[in-house]
Amino acid sequence: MDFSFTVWIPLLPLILFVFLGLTSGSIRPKISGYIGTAGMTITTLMSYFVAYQYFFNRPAGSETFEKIIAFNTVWLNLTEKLQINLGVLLDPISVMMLVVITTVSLMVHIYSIGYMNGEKGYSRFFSFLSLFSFSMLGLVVATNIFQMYICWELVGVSSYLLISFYYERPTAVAAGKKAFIVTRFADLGFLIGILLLSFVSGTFDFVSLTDPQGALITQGSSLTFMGLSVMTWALVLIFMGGAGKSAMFPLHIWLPDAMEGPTPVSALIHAATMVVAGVYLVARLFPLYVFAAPDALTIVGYVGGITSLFAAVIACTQNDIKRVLAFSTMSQIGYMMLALGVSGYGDHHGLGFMASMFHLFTHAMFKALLFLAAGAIIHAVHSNFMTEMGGLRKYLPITHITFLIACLTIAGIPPFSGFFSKDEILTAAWEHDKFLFFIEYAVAGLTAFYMFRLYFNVFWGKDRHYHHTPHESPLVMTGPLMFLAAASMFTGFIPFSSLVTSDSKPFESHIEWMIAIPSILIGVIGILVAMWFYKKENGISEKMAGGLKHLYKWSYNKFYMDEVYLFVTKKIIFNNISRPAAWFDRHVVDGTMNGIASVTNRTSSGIKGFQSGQLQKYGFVFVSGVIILVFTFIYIWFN
Amino acid sequence: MTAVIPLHYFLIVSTLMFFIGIYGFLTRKNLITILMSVELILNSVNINFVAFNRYLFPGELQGHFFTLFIIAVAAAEAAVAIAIIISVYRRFTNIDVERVDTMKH
Amino acid sequence: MTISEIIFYLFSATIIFFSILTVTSRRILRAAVYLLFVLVSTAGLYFMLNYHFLAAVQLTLYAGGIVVLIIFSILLTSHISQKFEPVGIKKQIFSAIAMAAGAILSIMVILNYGFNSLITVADNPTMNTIGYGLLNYGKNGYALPFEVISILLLAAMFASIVIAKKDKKTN
Amino acid sequence: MDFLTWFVIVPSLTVIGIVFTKNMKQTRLAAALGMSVQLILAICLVFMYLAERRAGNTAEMLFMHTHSWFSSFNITYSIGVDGISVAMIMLTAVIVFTGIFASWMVDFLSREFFISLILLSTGVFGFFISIDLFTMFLFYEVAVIPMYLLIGIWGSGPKEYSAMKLTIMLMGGSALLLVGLLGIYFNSNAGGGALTFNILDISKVNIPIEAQRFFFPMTFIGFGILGALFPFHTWSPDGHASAPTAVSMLHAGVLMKLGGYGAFRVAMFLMPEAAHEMAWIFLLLTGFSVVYGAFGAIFQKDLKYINAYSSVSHCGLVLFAILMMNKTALNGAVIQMVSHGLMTALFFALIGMIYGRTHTRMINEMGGLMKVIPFLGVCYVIAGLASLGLPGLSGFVAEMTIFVGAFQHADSFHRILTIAAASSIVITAVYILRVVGILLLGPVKNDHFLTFTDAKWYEKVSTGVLIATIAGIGLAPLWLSDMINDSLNPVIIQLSQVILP
Repeated sequence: MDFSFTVWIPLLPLILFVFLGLTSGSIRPKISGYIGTAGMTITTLMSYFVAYQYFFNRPAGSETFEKIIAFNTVWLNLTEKLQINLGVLLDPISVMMLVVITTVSLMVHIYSIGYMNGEKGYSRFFSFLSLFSFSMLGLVVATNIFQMYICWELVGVSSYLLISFYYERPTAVAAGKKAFIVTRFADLGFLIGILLLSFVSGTFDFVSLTDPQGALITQGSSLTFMGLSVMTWALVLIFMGGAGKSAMFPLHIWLPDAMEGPTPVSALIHAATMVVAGVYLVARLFPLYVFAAPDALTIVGYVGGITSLFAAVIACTQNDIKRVLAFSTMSQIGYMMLALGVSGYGDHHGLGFMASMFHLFTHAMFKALLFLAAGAIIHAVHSNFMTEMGGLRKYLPITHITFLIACLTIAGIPPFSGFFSKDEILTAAWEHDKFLFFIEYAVAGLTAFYMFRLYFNVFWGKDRHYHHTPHESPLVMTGPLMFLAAASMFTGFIPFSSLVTSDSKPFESHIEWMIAIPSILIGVIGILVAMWFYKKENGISEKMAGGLKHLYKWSYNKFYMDEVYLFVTKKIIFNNISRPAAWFDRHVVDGTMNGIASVTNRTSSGIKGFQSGQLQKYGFVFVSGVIILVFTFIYIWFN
Repeated sequence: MTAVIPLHYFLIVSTLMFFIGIYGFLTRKNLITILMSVELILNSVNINFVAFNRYLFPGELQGHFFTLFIIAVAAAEAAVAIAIIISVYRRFTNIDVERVDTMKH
Repeated sequence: MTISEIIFYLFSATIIFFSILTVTSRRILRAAVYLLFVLVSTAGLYFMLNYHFLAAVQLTLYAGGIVVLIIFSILLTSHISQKFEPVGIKKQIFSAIAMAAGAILSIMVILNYGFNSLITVADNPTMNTIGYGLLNYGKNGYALPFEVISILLLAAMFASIVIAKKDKKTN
Repeated sequence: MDFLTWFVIVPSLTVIGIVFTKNMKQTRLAAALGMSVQLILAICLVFMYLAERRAGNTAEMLFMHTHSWFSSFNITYSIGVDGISVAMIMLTAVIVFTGIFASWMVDFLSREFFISLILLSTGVFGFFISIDLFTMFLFYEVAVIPMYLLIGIWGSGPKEYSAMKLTIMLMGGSALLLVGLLGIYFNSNAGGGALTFNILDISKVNIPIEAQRFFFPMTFIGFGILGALFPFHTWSPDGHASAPTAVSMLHAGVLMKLGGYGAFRVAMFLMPEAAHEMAWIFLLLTGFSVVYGAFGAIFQKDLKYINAYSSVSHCGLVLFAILMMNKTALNGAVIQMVSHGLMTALFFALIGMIYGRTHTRMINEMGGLMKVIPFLGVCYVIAGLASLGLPGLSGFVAEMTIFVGAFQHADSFHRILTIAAASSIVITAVYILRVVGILLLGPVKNDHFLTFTDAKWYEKVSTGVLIATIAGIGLAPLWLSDMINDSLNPVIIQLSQVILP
């Protein structure tokens, strides 16, 4: 099977971006929306075709899913060995990601036609969406780590552009800036990691980097730095990049703010696709992590675990529905990281890897659904705050049902997809690290609680009086909701273990009921507590908040992480480094230069004294000079 | 009749006159007195020429003629200098060298 | 001490004494008169050296011409009784030191050299000799300098007229 | 007439042509015409060069031509180009061309303005084609002098001060440089031949190490002052802030590149032993200035100052990469020169256009400009993104080549410095986004801004050409990189022949 046409999967959105960007303003906004969506549809269909061909139409007799380089071209030669290629690498995870990205992207495109209707910058929005789709698709099909870095940066920029989409709102501008700078900081780690890795290995290429029999893995790295091998350092730094993009603690602060962007953007970028890039990165380099730097992998697991708990606690107290979802996203990505952290390589050892990818897949569907539904709610109510909502189930029936499905999915209730993927993660965690396992149980309960807190607050509770009666969104918006709801319900039955595995070889996996049943119970308890608290307006929640006053306050303020960062950046870096640097330059460096100049000036004005223009002074100097010279010549020189 | 006076007596007189002239040249402020100092200097040189001619090359007249010419040049110089001084005086209403400094700026 | 020696010392003393007075006097007209004495004494020295023509020229041109010119210009530019403001003492001292040093240096050189100061012939060049010398263009002839001087004098005459002429525009 | 000399003749003819123009319209038309011809020449040169290389011509310099013009000192007018000079000539042609359009509306003494501007570019072109040290220095001076007039007469703010400061510091650099060049000249007979100024001939000679120790720092600092080497960079903020738009463009875009180019072509190429010995001092200085310039930029309030400090940071990276002395880093240095030239020119062009409308450069007096002048706003964002190293634009290619190249160095001192220098990409992002956020985004700060008109056609030409070039290099860097790579071999051989103690 010739896959070389796959190069058009990322290229088509790029062409759309350029086209929409250049024609923005000269064609009717509506048309540009349709063009963008049509292009995305073609891309999606191509991705589905590739996935079908790759997974279900593989050459007879082959046990494993081979890595296929469908396309590769030299972009830049760096050294004799190192070169940056642009190409398309197809293997199970990249093909899976193609499906995820194109699906969600298409749904968001369709949804946006309705949601963004009448907004200023409609065509700009679609061109940015295309730019993002291009970069994200380019990222997942990257054949080498540098291509990934390139797309990684592009993804960051499109995220920036889309967060600051409402550029006249100062909060949106600040949020975009924050997102970009925080991820940029993380990317610095990524870059240094790449430099280290390429220095040790002499290649950027994924195929040779992740070859389990490759020289790099079998020999390991003998170089060490501060007690850890250079490989460990490199991989930890690369993970730092991933953690930034995936909003892992403590680089998560940008994600809640990023909700300033339009809601479809949050669904696409900050829920389903871009934020899982970090997970994808670790998965992409997984053999390296497992064999060359198990310490790094442990770090990955623990960072994931801590983040998932941390974010879940915060999510319980937030009132902005998009922020609740944002923290929920963090928590779920923490899950995926954790799953990678507790995974081994090959067969059943690679369960965590498979589970992580599985969860990535299902999470993309249900989280996109949650965001799009939240968008529909905001669209109807014109507010982000759940305190201003209630009783919406009567007005928004379709949104209500789809939202409920998504909540059940994320809470891990069978037979929805979230149950299956989460169960695999728990199983993997149980087999590797009991501590993380129990954290995950706690997080599962919290997840169910905060999601249903949201659900009951919005759709049940007190019926409020709205300025104008909320009404259900048009079909272009509800359609994607229904599609994604269906996906959330049924994708759990996809036999992931025979498709996407750590060593590309299928293996058998089944549900561990001993682990699943308690997890279901915890989920149900969470739901029931939320129901008890929030279904009717009864003040229990306020009492609870009063009882746990400090915890509540800390959680409500997101554990003051923003303030810590603000302190570090504003007080320390801005005031104590940058201001002195500017001062130093103005006064010391420039002052020295000016000082030299003024010394010269003074010297010259001293010399100028001789040059008074007064003949008599000249005469005096001349005559005395002659006398001294004559004296010197006659009595000193010749004697 | 002059044989009894050695050459260097003349030279010493002319030297002293020369340096007195220079002293005047350096210290006086009035343009006319500076001009007078210059005349002194010229005179001292003349004495030298004449004395050398008489003592060392009595058969020839180079020093003599040189002195003659110097006197002529001095006359021309004095005429021009005084013309300049007068025009300066008209322009600045004084002839103090330290105050005539328009060219400096 | 012969009479010529006495005369010589007299002239020398006059020259040096009045020179000093010329450059230090604070009354300009007096300074000019002192200068006249110096120039006349110099002419006396020329007489002593038997250059009578030169002495005559010195007397007529210098003492008669230039000094008168100077006095005229003094009368044109200053009041007769005008006294100069005293010169800066620093300037005087420094100049005096430098000049004294210079004079001493020169005199030492002169004394150390030991000139051969024997005079055998002490004849006075006649006007004839001088006239031939000035118009002769062969050996020992000074026709060219003579012509040059003539032109110079002419030029100086023009120049002084042009320079000293009143500028019509400014007035 | 050989081909390269046209690069000097065309601007000279343009200058002569401008002298005979009667009014501003004719003047700028003549200038635009001349520089278009120059741009076409430059494009032709690129293709001719590539064709020649493809045909298998492996000479060190192509299109060589030598004409002796001062034979008693063996000074010749020797010209020739390799891939690096071709890249620089292309850069210069683009920037001068766009600079003409950016100063389309100069109405005060416009004839004299364009004459000085083009005279300056003549010097730059001459510098890049010369391979004779003396001729090179001559053209260098030709380029520096008009700068004084351009800033002093057409500048803004404390222009006399800035012009004086800039000229004096650059002249100080030239003085050092002259000593350095003469030092090289008087040691160029070490191999037994005659004294020569020709770079290619000198490169075959081993200048005695004692002489190198003395003359290398002189030459390097002499060129480094022009390349904003810390701590000799302070002319740059003041000079740029006071200079008129096109001059800032040309100065930051091209003239500062003379420094990098010269440091590379003369100091490193001719005195490799001393370069190896002393690299660490300059590495520390440049590595420091990369980070320091970026930090300095965060705190500035004047758009031009921000950009000037950013130039300090980026040009520091050029010298930093040159001192790494391996092929990849050197390649990156050249690409960075091209890239920085283009994007800083774009920045200054845009700042000039914005200033022309708002009459202020203080960022806190502006805000929300994206709404009123979207074209310029978008261009500014693109310039900013290029500056912070967004893939697809030229800055990324340059920075990554430098970092990867520098990191391949075997010595861990160099690698740690590389990491430190790499951290500037974060700081760059901070100040760029800060400016973009305050200047362009947010609500419109002043109702007066609503009366602004968006870019005129000549402004669009100016920015459009620059953006197209930036994106062109960013999207397809391979041809540029390969073109430079081939030409680096002599330098690499020269540097690797050094026997390290």
